Amino acid sequence: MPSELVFYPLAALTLAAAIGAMALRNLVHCALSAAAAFTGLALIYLDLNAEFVGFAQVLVYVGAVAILIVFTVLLTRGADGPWRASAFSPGWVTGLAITGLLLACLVLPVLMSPSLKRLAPPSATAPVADIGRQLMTRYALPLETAGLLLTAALVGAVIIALDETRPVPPPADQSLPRRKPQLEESPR
Amino acid sequence: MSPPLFAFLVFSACLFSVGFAGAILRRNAILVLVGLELMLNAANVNFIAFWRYGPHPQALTGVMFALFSIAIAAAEAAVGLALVIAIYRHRKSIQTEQFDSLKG
Amino acid sequence: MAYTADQLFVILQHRLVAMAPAGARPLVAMLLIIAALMALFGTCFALTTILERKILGRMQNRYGPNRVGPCGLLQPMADGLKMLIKEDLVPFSADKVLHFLAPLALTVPIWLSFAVLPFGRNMNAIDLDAGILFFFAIGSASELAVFMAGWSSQNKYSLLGAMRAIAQMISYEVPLVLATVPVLMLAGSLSLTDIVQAQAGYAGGWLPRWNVLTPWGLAGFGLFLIAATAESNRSPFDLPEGESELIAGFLTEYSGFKYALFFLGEYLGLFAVTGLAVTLFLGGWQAPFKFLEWVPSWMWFAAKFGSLIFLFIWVRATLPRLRLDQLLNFAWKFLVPLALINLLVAALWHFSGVWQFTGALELRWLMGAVILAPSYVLLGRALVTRPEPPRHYSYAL
Amino acid sequence: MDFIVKYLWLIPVLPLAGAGLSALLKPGQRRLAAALAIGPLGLSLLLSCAALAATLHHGAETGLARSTQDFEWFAFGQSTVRLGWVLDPLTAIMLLVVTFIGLLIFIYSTAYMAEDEHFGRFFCFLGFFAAAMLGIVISNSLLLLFVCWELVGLASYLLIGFWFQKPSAAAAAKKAFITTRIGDVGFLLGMLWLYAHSGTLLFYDGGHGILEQSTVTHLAALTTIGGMALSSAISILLFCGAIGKSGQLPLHVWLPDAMEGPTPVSALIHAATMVAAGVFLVARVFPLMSAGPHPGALEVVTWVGALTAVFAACIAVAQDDIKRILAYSTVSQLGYMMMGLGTGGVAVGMFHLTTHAFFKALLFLGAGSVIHGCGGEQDIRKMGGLRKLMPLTFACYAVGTMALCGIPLVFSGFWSKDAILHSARHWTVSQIPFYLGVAGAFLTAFYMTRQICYVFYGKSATHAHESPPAMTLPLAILAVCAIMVGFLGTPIWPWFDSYLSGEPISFHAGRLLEDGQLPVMLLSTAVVFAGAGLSAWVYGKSARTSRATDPLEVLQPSLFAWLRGKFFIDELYDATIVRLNAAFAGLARWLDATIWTGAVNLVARLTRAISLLDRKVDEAVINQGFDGGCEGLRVSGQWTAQGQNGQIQRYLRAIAVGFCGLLLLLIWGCR
Repeated sequence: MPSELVFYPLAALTLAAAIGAMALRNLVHCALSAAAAFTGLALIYLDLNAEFVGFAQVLVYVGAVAILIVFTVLLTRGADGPWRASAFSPGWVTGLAITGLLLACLVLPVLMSPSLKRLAPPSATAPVADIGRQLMTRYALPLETAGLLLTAALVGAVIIALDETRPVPPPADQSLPRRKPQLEESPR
Repeated sequence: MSPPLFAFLVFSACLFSVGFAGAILRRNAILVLVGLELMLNAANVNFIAFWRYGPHPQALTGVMFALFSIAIAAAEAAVGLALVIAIYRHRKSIQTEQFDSLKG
Repeated sequence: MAYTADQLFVILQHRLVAMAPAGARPLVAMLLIIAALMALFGTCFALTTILERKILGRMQNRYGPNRVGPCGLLQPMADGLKMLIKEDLVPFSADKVLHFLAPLALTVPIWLSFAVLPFGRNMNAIDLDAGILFFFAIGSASELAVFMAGWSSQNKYSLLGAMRAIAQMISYEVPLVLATVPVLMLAGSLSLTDIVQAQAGYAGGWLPRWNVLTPWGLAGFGLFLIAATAESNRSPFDLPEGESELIAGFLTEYSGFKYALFFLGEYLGLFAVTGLAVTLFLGGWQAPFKFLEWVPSWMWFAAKFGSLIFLFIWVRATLPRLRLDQLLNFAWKFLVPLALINLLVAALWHFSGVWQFTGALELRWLMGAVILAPSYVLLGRALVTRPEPPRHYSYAL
Repeated sequence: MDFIVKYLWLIPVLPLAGAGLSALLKPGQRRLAAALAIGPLGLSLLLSCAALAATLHHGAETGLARSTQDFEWFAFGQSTVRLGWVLDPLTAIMLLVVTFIGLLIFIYSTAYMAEDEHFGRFFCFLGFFAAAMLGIVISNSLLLLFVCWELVGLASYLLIGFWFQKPSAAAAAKKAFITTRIGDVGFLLGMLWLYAHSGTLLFYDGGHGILEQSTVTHLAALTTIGGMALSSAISILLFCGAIGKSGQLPLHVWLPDAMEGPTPVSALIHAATMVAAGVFLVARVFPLMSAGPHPGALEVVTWVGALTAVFAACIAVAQDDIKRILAYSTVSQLGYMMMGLGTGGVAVGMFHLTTHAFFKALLFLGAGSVIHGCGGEQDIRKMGGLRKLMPLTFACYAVGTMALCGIPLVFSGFWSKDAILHSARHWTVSQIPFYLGVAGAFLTAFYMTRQICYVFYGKSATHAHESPPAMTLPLAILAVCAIMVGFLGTPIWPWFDSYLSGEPISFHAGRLLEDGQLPVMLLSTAVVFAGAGLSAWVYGKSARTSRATDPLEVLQPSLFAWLRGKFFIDELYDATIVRLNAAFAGLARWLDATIWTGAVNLVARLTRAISLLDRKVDEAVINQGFDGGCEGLRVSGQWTAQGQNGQIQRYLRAIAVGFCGLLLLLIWGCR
């Protein structure tokens, strides 16, 4: 049973963390703030009785995606930092306007439809056993596809990020400076 | 006392908009990807909320969709960030406005 | 009598909760458990530090601490006191907020992970449906804490140590989880209580049905222990804090109570994975023999737990530290493939469970051994890099 | 029975797999190459024994044991093409002969080819050949049989030309290939004709196969050109293939030349198995051949066989090359088999095939041993006195010779040849084949004795040595077989006959005296001893004295020249067919160079003129219009391209605006 006491503070914190992730100037702060937002979302899922999704969210987003982001930030250091003139694209005013339009378009219909004012039914759980059973029966094909996708993404990411410009050590006898034969035959 | 369903939807709309704003406004490609992740997460909130408030919670459709969405988001992050690193190697920069080789 | 001894702590908790006013009872129950866990593992931490130092000392042919209290047993108290009254230094250029948050972000999740461990019959804080997933999810948060510590110190040794630590923890999380998967497959549940229940009973009337007593369980136990050692940054996988290389890695800029928190966090992490190893592979609180079932279940858990902790200390005293490339190669080229093969062995074991003829058990064991032993040998062969052939110079200068 | 039929395909596939594997070997791996040929064939031999046992067991219960296994190969339109294999006594006996003799020859080859550089290639080809031959034997479909038939042809080509560095070997391989192709055209035509009328090419298909009662009577009832039954016409076309493969008149010319190949090849392919494929084909389609009240096809088979038997025997008298004599002897014996098939039926022909396979393989391997011992010498005039130097080879060779000549009562050739002569005696159409057969028997005894005299008697001219055990052991085994096999088909106990026809067997000594058996036997015995005695008298002396000129040459120079020149058939072909072919080719070349080239050039000129006109029109009218259009597109494209500036974030904004528009339209626009 989701509770107002839990949801509203959590939602506010999550939104704040998300805004921080998007607005802070320091990239590491942004990444950590994003991780906080992901954690907040996981807690909201727990509040909605979706235990499994919540834990998966923490495992994947905090444990993997946030780390990846942090690593990328460190590996691309020097590209741009907090000392750059502006962290935002040119034309940010129109961008904000478009975002406002989008937000209005998303929120207005929600507020206008009366059927969405309903409260939560007393209990709805997602037992792990049921999730497992459904993954192996009804969702077997999507599961396999997702596995294939993840494998492809793993291999692809490794290949894309592989540093092929790394200098290959030259063969042993070429690494030595060659004695130039013409030196001895040079005209005096 | 549970919050009404539209509270979740408004929350997810706000989260989506924040992610979107980051994706179109930030100059750093990594943060564009973070913005995309936030947008995906906003969609997940909707799935879970509709599952929880929907008439057939035992069907688990929303939960399943959210799970697959998380898996795909992980793949997307991995490939996207690998691309950022590769671009950084070539250009020594990850500023989005410099990625315009594909212009018409 | 045996029942009372077995359920001693459960009964005690019920009595104490019953004394509280009715409205506050759930809260009191929760707080009681939290207090008990913190007290238990706090003591455990103190005891382990002194024991480790003494055992290491014995193994290295010296005495170890023996000045404070009887046999030096009060040494942890003295150390704790020293830590508390030390000055809390923060580097000038450090990111002060993150520098402060990092030890908290490390310690708090690890305390949380004790919530799902079953310490005895009916003795777990919460029985989560997806308990083991919770455990790993919480565990993965510590990587971020390590990064925070390393980055916020603005010190190159700290950052290098943090990067090493994250690379190591990410790499070893994969074999750790993969070694766990067969147990979950065979138990058919993610709940740790169910996993312990699945290991109840005796095969053939005498051999306990612990997972470690199956071919895949034995291999999985080994894989799990290795990965767990690496996950908790202990020797021989203590590169992130290798004091001879990186001063103290991400801990370089920490001192005083914050340092103590990191220290605590690392030991608690070790306790958590050890508890998980006991639960997953050693039958949790189950007794090893039928005639020993009168011994309370929590004592069995404590005995197994203590033995494993001793094993970790022993390993620390025995093995030298690895190099970083060896460490990562070992994880990705040896542990992960072996864990995947182990998965196959577990599946075969499961499906051959229907065999009823005499000698079926031996045949199943043989099958597992036939798959695992050659893969172990071959993967190990592939891992060992051959020495480079002598360099050949066509002519020297 | 069912079990062995299900896995009958393994018999050809095992040697094929062995050959395929050995093709991948490095040149040095000689032992492995030999093992990969011998091992699978050994397994095939075991399976063949099992198949024979199964047919025997099954035949004892239900008469004729025959079971098939078919599968669908492909379908076009409504009809499907089905292939399959069949196990019946004919298949079983042939399988055993091929695998057993093949195995012995393989073992023999390991020693004979031991010094050869391309040892591995040789065994690869041998295995391939064995696979194709076994495929012919088991196939239940004329199509599959044809495919294997052609594969056998290919294998034979490869093996004859094994020493392709020798121009004569390359030419012989080509000759063999092309000559047999001429026969195969007839085979193919017959097959197509048969398919057009029956709609299937399966031999046995539960009453619908081409060899079964309904189809055969249907085909026999139809008539074609000259009032001949359709079944006979088709059979004669199929027999063309057999003529080519079995070296019958007039397509026998390739077989003696094929002796250019290594001697084990000659033994395996050109004596024991491949040339027998033609005989096997006739035996297989015998129900079709013998259909109707007047089986014209069988008459053709008989006449061709009888003429070939005498014709080839005549040539063999005047040859000097030890393998060529045996080659003509083979042609002659194949003629006997055809004659036996035509006059006496499947059992008579197949019995002679079986016995001949053993003793001719023995003779060829013996010849190979002699050649090996004499260091590659093949001319019999240059040999002599080997009886003492190679005693084991001599003993085996003598057994083979006596079996081939048909020395009575003990040797297998006597019984099988006697069966043929007996059935020819009782042929209702004509008695001439019988007399030709008797003449052939005389000549056979004559030339074989001549050979023995030249090779093994007289004074020794060379320093020969006995061959290694891997060569002599197969010889010994084959010698024993050459004696024993004959007892399977004596008139007293005709096991072979009854096994093939599925009738119960009986032991009846009196049958020897019935039905005119005894006079025929006595006649053939007399003829054989007369031929051998005459030859021994003529050559026994000269073998000791002068070897340069043949005694016959002194007596009858012109006749001997004809015989020595093989009746000049090759020259006849050169003068007629080959020259005609060359003339046609020249004509075609002239046509191509003048008439067709001129026409093509004319067309080209015309095309160039038209294209010149086209180009003018194109440049003046179309290009102008097109350029204008392109310019317009370019300008508008430039204008549009400004929107696409490569900035992902710009695109994202555009997408968001579009999305908002669609959302608003969805909510308020579609009320």
